[in-house]
Amino acid sequence: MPELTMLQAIREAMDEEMARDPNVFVLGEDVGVKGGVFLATDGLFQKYGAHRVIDTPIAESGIVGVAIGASLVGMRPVAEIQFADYILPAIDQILNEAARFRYRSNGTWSCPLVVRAPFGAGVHGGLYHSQSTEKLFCSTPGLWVVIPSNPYDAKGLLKAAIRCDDPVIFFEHKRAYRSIKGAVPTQDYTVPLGKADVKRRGDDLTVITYGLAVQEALQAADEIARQGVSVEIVDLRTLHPLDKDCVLESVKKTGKVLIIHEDIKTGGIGGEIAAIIAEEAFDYLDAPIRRLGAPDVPSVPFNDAYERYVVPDVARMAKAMHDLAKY
Amino acid sequence: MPELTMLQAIREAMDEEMARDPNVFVLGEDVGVKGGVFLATDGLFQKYGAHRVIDTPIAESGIVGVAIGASLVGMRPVAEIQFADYILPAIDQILNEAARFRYRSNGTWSCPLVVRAPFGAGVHGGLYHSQSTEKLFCSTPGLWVVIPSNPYDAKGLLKAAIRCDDPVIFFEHKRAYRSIKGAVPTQDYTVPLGKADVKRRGDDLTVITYGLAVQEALQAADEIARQGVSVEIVDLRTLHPLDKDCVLESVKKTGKVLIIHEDIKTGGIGGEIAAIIAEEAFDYLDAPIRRLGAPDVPSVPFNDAYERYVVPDVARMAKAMHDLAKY
Amino acid sequence: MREKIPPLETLHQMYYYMALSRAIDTRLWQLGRQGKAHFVITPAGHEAAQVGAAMALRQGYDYFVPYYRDMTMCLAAGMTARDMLLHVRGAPEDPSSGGRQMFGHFSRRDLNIVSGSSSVGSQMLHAVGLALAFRNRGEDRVTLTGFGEGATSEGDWHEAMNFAAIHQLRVIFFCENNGYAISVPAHLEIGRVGVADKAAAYGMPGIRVDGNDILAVYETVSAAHAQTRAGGGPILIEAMTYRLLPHSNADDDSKYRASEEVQAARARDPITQFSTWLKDQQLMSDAEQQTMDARITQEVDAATEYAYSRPEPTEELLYQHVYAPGRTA
Amino acid sequence: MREKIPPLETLHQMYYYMALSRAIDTRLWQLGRQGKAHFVITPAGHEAAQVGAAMALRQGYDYFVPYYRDMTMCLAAGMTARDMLLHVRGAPEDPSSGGRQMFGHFSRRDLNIVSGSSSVGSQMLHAVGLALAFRNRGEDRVTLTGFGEGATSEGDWHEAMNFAAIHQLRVIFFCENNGYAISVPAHLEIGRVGVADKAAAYGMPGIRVDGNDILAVYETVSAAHAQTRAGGGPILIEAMTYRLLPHSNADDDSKYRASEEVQAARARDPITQFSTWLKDQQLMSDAEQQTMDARITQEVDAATEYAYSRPEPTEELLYQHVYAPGRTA
Ligand SMILES: Cc1ncc(C[n+]2csc(CCOP(=O)(O)OP(=O)(O)O)c2C)c(N)n1
Ligand SMILES: Cc1ncc(C[n+]2csc(CCOP(=O)(O)OP(=O)(O)O)c2C)c(N)n1
Ligand SMILES: [Mg+2]
Ligand SMILES: [Mg+2]
Repeated sequence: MPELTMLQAIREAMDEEMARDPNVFVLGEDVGVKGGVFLATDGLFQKYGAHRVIDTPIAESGIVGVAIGASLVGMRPVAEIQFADYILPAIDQILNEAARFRYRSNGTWSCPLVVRAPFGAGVHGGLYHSQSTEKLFCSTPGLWVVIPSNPYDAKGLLKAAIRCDDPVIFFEHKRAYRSIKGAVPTQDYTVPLGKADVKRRGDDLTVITYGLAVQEALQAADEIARQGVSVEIVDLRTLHPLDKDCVLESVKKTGKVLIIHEDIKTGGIGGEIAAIIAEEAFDYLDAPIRRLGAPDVPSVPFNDAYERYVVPDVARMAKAMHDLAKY
Repeated sequence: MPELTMLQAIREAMDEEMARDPNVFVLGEDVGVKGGVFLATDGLFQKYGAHRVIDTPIAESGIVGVAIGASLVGMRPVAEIQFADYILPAIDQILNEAARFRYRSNGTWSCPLVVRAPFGAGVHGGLYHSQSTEKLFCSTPGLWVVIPSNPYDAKGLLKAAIRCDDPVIFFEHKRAYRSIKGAVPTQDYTVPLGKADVKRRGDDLTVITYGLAVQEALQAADEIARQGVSVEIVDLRTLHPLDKDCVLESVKKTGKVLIIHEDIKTGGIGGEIAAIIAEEAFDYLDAPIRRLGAPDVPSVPFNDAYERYVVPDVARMAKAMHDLAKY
Repeated sequence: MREKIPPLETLHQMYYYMALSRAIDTRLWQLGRQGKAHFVITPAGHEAAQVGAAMALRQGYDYFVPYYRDMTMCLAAGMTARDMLLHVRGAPEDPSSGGRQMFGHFSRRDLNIVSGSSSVGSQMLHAVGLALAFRNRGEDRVTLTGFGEGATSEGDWHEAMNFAAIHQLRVIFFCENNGYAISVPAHLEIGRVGVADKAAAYGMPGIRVDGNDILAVYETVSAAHAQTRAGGGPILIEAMTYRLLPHSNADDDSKYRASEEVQAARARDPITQFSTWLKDQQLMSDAEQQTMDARITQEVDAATEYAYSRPEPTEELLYQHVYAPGRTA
Repeated sequence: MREKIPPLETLHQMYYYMALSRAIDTRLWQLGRQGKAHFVITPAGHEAAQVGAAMALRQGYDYFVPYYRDMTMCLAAGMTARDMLLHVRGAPEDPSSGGRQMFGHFSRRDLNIVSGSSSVGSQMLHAVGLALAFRNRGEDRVTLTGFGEGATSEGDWHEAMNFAAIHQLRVIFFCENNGYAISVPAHLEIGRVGVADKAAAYGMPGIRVDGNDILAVYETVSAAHAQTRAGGGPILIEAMTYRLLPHSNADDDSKYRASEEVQAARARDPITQFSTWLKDQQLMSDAEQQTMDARITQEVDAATEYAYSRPEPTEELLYQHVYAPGRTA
């Protein structure tokens, strides 16, 4: 199996789906000739032409609204929002329109579309190119929210998202694009939406996380293993609707939970996960449910030092695991 | 003290603040001659004129964006969004702009503005006039989110919000507007933002809630009291930033927690509250943390029966209290 | 009125749809007053504009993306009195939404009528997206989207107009300008210019037409249809109209409209105007009108009876159609 | 160029601001290549437009709501080389943001320069809100907001234009049309019409001006300023310009712009054009230019040295200014 970066895996997923199904098309700002500001769509314009790789005006609500319209008659739009920070102007179209179309029409119309957006900090993007906005999409039934942690999952999940009959918000960690590599099959495959994945087996505590933080948590778990602490790592992959079964099963086994995300702690999706555990696995818990997230400041300030203060890193993860194991 | 409805209390707060401070002005759709679709601004146009009570175009982002601009130089805009369902087009201006203006300018600029919006179900408003959208605003530092449960609090909190130097999102339950009455002083007073309030003392379990649900929970608690269960009711009043101290103190006393909101359970702010408790008061808990919210369907369908199935009522609250007490 | 007059059958259909709409609307307000309909929103006054527009399209081939006031348009596009009464009742059988939406959210996929939300301005981008899909598939379908002049203030309108113009898509933007967004008069919502004038910002034709004159609307939309279908790009049409009743059954319009203004508009009621003209021109006899009116009464009565004898939704139904069947991809 | 020529001092100031901006920009790109500046975004090519606009306003009285490309405008409005170097460095002393924002988010309250986000199009409504505040207070301050042609595609632009027009506020909408939104060419972002033509949709004057011609811009904005100040309502100005360098230091413009196109634009560099003209007209001597250039070099060097010797922010600073001091109301 060839080794691909996240970015390559994501590009391949789009390329293969476009080749497979003429209804699939891509739209967004700079996705055409330039191939996207992160080059996720590089080469697609040249291969599929201006009707299937559409450079749009700077109008995020428009991008999603147009994608919705096209999806109603069976097209499969893959919309790119240039940064997850800029998905907010489109949130009305996503939450009020795409997510509710099936329900409000009693199953008559539906929106099989994907909205892709790079999220996350660590590339000196400052307050408006570093945000984790996934939480805003995890409270609206009808919507899928997916975040891959490695190239294999990225490709398989994106293909599944494109084939899904409901709207999927697909966040990609921008710092993972080139830094994370992995083996990816050349044959067609999908990774099912709605299924979390245990990325590491362990007995002493469960870490629940997603996205790039999975890779960092794996490193931290390896470090901690040397101190004799055995950590299980659950990669959510789909954040909404949550794979409760997988989460609860792991928690019931270990009795201790640490939820990690790069998003700020307060109001991040760690809250919902903790609540589910505190309600449905309470009797199995041997310790408080801990959360590690960014401090309560409005996104990630630009200066390197600020960025370091804010973004949870391997050392902080290892310490949190260690402290919880000791409880 | 005169008895006022919620609506009257809210109107009085605006009226008195406009009289007190020439920087206060009101803007929104139909707030002028008509006095708002719920009549919250009734009479203000006639009293303060077209410059201070501004009927705007249907442009929610515009309403908030203009309010932000005016607030930068010390005006105190009170913007009305006609329904909380329609706040979504304005969310970029609220989260990315208003909430971060102070932080991003290192304290140089700030946005002392209020955005009022009626929320909640029970008036046959269907999917788009029934939503509880408060959760979307409870994960962005820099923002205040306030929801009153009675006329006294409503007036005092709204006055405090108008005087606050940071942006406040102020949700008003539309079914409470005329159904909830209470004594309201004629002298000027404020209710501090950021402080929860224990609306009923009790020993067996703590109910944490806000808005109209406080009133219903009080009724349910009275019913349950006859069965010998003593319920403490914490009215959050400010949902963000949360008054952790008040919540934790009550939980540490009773050892059992039920969180109630009309918003859907999954992804509602109950998750964050449960997570805080599971992390910071774990050793005091005698039972799982329970949440009572709406089922995971996209908002509240129109038909009466659907509305009944969805919205938590006094009976369901009483049952949840009863079950938890028995645990 | 016009020199080129449509065939008799078309004229009678026009009358029928307008009168049917009015009869249903009258019934809805009655039900509202009786506490049997929670929410009523009216097309009264807009009937000529809506029927003129709808009948210019190819039914079952072109697409409709209406707004909440477009009941008459949807009737002319094939929906029935029964559909409307089931909708206002919120019955599970309601073809628009299965009782999930308030009245005014019309939808029937088999008639190419697309479901809308209550959010003003949100639907126009969907029309543009449909047109993009048809362009990509090489189909010459035309998509018409209806909206009030108030909706043009939303950012989404601008983004829809811009996108359609850039790609020269087959979209008819059909604005029903009744001079008010609930209580807010046009000069406070769209300024001193007309809606049609705004088309210039997109290099798009913008045409103003008397929305009380059904034949003028029919001609204008027919010409626009031919032009956009042939690849001439999107077109904005502004039909000047008036809402004869309050915004909805929750509104008191006496607070913001002088009764003389409303009376004057009633005197120009588009339905009376059209039927008077038909008779003046001997294109419809009293007997023909009576036959149609009687049929309408019968249809509305039957529809009411049917809709109001349907069962309530079960709790099970609440959970249907949140996700696609099977749920996972 | 023009017949009515501004006083010598003004002309020299114009040259100074443009040359200062170019020198800072050149330094920023150097720092970028050296790995000392994470993010660089350039005004190169826009200098004439920005200085012409800024100098037409009353400093310390009128308001500026710039966008990320408006460094030159902000210099002409009173910001310094040191401000810019502190900003690119992300130093806690950075007056724009205290090191919190990427370069391009200029702000100084004492100079009436308002902080912006990176979100394209979000700032124009703030300009309108400021103008509303001044209207309510009976002040004749004028607010100028800068933006690219790409920003006109956002719904917020439409809402800002509409609101300003309805209330006839004192706003100058100053568009710097450089033909691209990053890689997307104008015909795919704003269609076949110019930005100035879009003013008609709001009943607003829309004026196109050669953004390479500083005196033309100065005259146009001065006239607009007088007109809007006098109560003539908002005005849209479209300065035709060109970005001489890539969008930012993360961009490779060779993928979407022919090098001949860029070369041709460089041959029309607005700074060279202006200095050549000044000398041709004997309005600036070689010695005068050298003096200014030397002063600029010295300023930029000193600013760089200062900024790059500042300490890193402490963790404590991270928590400042989330809420107002004291936090509760
Ligand atoms: C996004 C949004 N904002 C506000 C409303 C409340 N609202 C419903 S109808 C309406 C007025 C619409 O006016 P117009 O577009 O002119 O259509 P008309 O009702 O006059 O036909 C308003 C403000 C809404 N439904 N959606
Ligand atoms: C809301 C939003 N969407 C997308 C972006 C990414 N982006 C940054 S600059 C830019 C192009 C802006 O073009 P234009 O307005 O013409 O200004 P120019 O850069 O050409 O001066 C884009 C798409 C953004 N910053 N904000
Ligand atoms: Mg209207
Ligand atoms: Mg540009």
